[in-house]
Amino acid sequence: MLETVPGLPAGDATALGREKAVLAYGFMLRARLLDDKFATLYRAGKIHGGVFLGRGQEALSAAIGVSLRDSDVFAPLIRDAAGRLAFGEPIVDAVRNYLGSALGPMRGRDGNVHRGYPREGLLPMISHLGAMISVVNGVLFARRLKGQTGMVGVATLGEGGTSTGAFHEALNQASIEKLPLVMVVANNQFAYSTPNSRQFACDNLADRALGYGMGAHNVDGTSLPDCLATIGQAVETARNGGGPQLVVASLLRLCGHGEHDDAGYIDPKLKASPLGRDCLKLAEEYLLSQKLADAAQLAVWRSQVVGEIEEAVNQVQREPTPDPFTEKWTALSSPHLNEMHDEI
Amino acid sequence: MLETVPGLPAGDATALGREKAVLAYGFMLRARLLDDKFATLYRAGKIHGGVFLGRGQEALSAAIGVSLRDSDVFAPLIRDAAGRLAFGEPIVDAVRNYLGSALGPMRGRDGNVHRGYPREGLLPMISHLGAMISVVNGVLFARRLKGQTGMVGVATLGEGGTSTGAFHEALNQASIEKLPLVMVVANNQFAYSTPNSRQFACDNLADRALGYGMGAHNVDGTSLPDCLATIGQAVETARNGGGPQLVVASLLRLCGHGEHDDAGYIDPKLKASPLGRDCLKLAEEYLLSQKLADAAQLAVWRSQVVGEIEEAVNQVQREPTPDPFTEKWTALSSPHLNEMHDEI
Amino acid sequence: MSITYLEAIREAQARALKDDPRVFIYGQDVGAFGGAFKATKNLAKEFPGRVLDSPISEDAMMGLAVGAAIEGLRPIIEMQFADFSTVGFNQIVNQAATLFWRTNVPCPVTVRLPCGGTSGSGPFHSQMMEAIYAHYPGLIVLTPATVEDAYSMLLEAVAIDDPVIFCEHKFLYYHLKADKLPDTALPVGKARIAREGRDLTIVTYSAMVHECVAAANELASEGWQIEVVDLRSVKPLDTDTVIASVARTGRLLCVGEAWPWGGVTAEVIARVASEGYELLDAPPQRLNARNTPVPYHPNLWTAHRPTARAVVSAARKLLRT
Amino acid sequence: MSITYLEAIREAQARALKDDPRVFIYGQDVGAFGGAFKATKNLAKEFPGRVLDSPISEDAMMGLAVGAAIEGLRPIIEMQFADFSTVGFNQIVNQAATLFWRTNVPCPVTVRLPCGGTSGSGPFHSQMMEAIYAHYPGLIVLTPATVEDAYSMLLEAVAIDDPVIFCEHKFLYYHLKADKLPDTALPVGKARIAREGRDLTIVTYSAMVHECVAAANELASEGWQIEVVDLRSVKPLDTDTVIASVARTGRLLCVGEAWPWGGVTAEVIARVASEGYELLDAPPQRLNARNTPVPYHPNLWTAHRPTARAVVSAARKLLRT
Ligand SMILES: Cc1ncc(C[n+]2csc(CCOP(=O)(O)OP(=O)(O)O)c2C)c(N)n1
Ligand SMILES: Cc1ncc(C[n+]2csc(CCOP(=O)(O)OP(=O)(O)O)c2C)c(N)n1
Ligand SMILES: [Mg+2]
Ligand SMILES: [Mg+2]
Repeated sequence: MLETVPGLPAGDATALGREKAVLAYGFMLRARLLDDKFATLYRAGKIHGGVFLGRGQEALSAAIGVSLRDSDVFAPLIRDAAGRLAFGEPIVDAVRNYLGSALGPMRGRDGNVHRGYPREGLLPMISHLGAMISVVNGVLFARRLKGQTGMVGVATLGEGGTSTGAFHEALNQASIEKLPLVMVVANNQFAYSTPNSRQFACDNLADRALGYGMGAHNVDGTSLPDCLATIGQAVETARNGGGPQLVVASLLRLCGHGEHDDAGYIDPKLKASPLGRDCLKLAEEYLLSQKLADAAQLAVWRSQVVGEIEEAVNQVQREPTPDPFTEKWTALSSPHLNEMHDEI
Repeated sequence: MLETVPGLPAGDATALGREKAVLAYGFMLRARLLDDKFATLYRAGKIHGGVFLGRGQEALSAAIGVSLRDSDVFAPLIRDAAGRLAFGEPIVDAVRNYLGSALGPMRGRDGNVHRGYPREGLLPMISHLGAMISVVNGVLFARRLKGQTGMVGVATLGEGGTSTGAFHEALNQASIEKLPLVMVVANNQFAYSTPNSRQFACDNLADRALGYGMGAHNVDGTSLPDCLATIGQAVETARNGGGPQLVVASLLRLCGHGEHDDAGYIDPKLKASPLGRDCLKLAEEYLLSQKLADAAQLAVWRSQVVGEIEEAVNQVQREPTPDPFTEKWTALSSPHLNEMHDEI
Repeated sequence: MSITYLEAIREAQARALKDDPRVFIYGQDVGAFGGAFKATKNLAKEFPGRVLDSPISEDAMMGLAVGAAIEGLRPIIEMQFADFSTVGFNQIVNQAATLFWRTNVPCPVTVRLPCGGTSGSGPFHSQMMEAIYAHYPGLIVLTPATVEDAYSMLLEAVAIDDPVIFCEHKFLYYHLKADKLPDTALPVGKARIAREGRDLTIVTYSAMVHECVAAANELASEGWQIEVVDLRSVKPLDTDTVIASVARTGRLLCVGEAWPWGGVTAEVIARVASEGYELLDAPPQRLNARNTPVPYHPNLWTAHRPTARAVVSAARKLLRT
Repeated sequence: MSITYLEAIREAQARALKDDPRVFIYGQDVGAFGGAFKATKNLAKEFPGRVLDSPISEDAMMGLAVGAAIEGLRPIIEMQFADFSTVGFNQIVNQAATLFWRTNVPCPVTVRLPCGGTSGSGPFHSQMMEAIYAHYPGLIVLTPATVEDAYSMLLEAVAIDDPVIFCEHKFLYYHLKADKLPDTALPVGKARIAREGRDLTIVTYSAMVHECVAAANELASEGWQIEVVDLRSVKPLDTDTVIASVARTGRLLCVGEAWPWGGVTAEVIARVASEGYELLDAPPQRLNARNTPVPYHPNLWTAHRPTARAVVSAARKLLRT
């Protein structure tokens, strides 16, 4: 279900070597420009509710997406536009979910980052942090019970989400069942406004792996090649029966918690530190230095992606919004069990 | 609030050296014989509901109790009769709670191991495993806010309880707040019938300490001197500002989960292994070898404790049981906020 | 031969495992040990790899079940006691209950909750939780009162494509017996007339059905004919059967073992008041547990929950109105 | 000068912190940042060491609060959204709610739940949870509908010696304004007649009070005089005021933003049916949200919750009965 960008190499997650960096860069770029578009639409009052961006986290997220196969499982979170696209989400569905199109994956029932296709392995997050990890465990467990092999499941979380009981229970569960789970924690130094000093007190969150019997990995989340290498290795270890893996990436959120938040609480010194580097710029420098692209090529790709996004937005803006009169007001899949006496 | 046994040395938790072993042994002995009594009463149909014993865990539990001061906080669990007594619980209150005396600490509202005196720092457990740890945090946090210093809080849990989200959240919270919490995990190899292989997959539960930034301690839970040394050290480290500490003790439950359970699932080999040694016998051997007592002295103590327990049971059996007609059927402390329309 | 309520639950699970390879059971001590109450006795042996001990992680247990349901399996989760489901609450009400509505992918998870009081169990091993779960859209809440229903409704629960909260009552586990397992059954969503009568309708469910039938029998000796309606399922709730009964009797007493604020008794009375108001010859009445946690000591416990005696006295008062 | 509902909540906390050294606030982002909604703006600066950021650990947040309450402090816990309290559910209903009953030690914890829908918030940032908590003995559940009540009831919540679930409605945060903070207030447990009338009683609470008052105003133009009762506190629930109103009007409509099964509307109708049956001239009616999760898109959201328009039409129907 991978979508191609004209001019940008397309391929599946098994693509190897230098090609993979270009592939991942393409999804980073699309995610960044898509996020920019959502920010613009938000400021123009075109989006209901919040807008949550992944700026600064695209390298990590894209690395996840390109490391997975169609037959894998992915439970992304709010800053994973890049990973979703790389895993195969069509841009137009991201736009639909933000604009509340009736044709979107959630049909206007849920919005923004709450989207996915459970049966295709892209799990739609609920808001409660940590809650998706054990769901990934369940998918992996079920597939194993059905005799499937060779699959991997990735769940993502911010460092703030590691404080939830759900995180702990799920990692322990995956370890007991020796499930091929890769838990990727994006330590972006803040949970909304809360700094790490109020979120945990260990030196390195990856040290938690030891207490579960998981493999541990640290990575510089601003570096695309590092993310590709580390995530790739964690995914392959899990895929080959090495048991669950914990990856902790260090980076900085280059935006507010949501677009309503100016992130004034982030120390400018932190922004100026290596953590605050923009992974997209670094990835471009990498492509240039490796002669995987030249400046002209980058410009062409960028304008291609801009066009693609504009097209998606234009299309969605013509689509119908949900209609309360045709809406089936039931939460049950079994029609015969609906209450006879629903309200209104 | 320490209770003395005639003939057994009494003293507070600051008692040092060899004396402490004798002190702790006294509480182990009382706990064991009290447990035996509860088992007998249970088989005679004199106890409503379950009976949960601490056989095999008395050394660890007593070591906690004698390491604490009156001004400390203790949240014991189901196998902590020894620690409760050592912390100051009168034997008669333990009996009252099992027999449902109206004069017991819970007045027949709650029973068996669910007992305590929150204001005196002995917290009455709710059943949900892991839930008491953050309550200990709260007590310690509040005392610090009020300017109190030098106190320590101990929470206990079985290895099965470490799989709860509550355990994780509370340890992380204690670490962030640098609270003087000592978390004592009794790894008795089973959670009810569930063996460790289905409960966790790390080599050593104490390794979890690293992921919180806590101090880590392992101890042979069958050895009283080892428990005294390790618990003593963890408590003093926390008391002196060293932050929260995690102690993991290895031992075996020498009884069923409750008295209704014959524990047929425990491999005889495990019972015959060093884990399966009876800490009470080992403690007696230790006292003898250290010339802290001779055989005659042990026999005297034992008969003294038997007498004390018989007296408590006789007393409680004459006490009133709760009366539904005088019972105030409200869960609120604010009488003016009671619903006017309560049922029945 | 006779079979208990608990054995019926075991048999239903055995049959579900046998008939449908998508079924598996996950819960604390459900494996080799056969469960805290022995509701899964021998099942791990009979169905290798499909009856698994979980860690003490109610949140992750439920999450795993939802993931497996997405993959088309039909998990049965055993909570060791209903009371501990509070720790897995979020995954039940926000993950399982919303999945179909959000994604169009059904979530056929059955959550077995051993619930209700037995003397000596205390505040954390005795709770009724049907009202809590029934409030949430997306959940089915079943409350079987008989051996036959325990069996047939559990089988139906596993077959239903939505999450089912199966409230099995611990008080009935060992005492309630039937001669054999049923071949046919009322479908979920249909209430049952447990006892016919014409003077008063008592609507109830779960263990209270037996207290109410006992009360009705006692009142029969005074010449009153009491109809007892066993709801069987509290969500969906069979308002039609309730209203039809009230139409016959003109009087309604609603009895539940849960706490008084809200819950099944409020819902039933609200529905009858709205939809069958003119059928009532007297104000409808409720009898619930007392508004405190469930007490440990039998003296208090017996006074906390409604008993046949309390039902008799409430019914008598209502019959005289 | 004018003050919003949200500012009133901030001011009440400022005053509680100022007047009582035992008060502290604990919750995600409540410190330097002042909270996701700015309900604790500047409080960390004004009261150093007493307004603290918590980790994302709702269970441990609540546990810590109970421990502190045992020590005589009076914690205020801010849940970032009511919906996330499901993760701290066990500590609320089994730890905090049972403490006094079990031990005689009071548990003065206030849990602030920003609840209710605003358009675009979706199924996990919009829930009403008053019915869930009100079912449990040992909890007080408050649902202020006005700026004045937000202020005075929060102050009273902190002063109450029992755990209080303070349901503040997000829809009212910015829009609802008052000229000044009140000096006096009705006590918790007393309902308020928000609007007088003699033809029909509408009983409601929280944001729905405003929809119902708007509906009453619209119906006034048709000559109907509608009485609107604002419950203010749903547990304890002021049955006397409700019944006195029904005695005047003879007709009852109960409106809530929560899901239809159970909840406040069922409880109110059940009480009136039991205790004030003969006062009713027509069957009492309910209006609730629809029986699905709260939808994201405004088109659906507006149709999901009761609006003034829906209230008007339900009231009109009932007036004609
Ligand atoms: C259980 C739970 N509590 C609170 C929230 C509210 N919340 C949403 S995002 C967020 C901060 C998350 O921080 P982090 O996990 O570090 O992710 P980041 O936003 O930095 O990517 C909070 C507190 C939530 N979603 N779930
Ligand atoms: C949250 C929760 N889930 C389930 C239970 C039921 N339960 C009571 S004791 C127990 C086993 C505990 O094992 P462990 O923590 O190892 O303690 P041990 O009994 O071995 O001392 C279980 C599952 C519970 N009390 N709390
Ligand atoms: Mg973060
Ligand atoms: Mg154990």
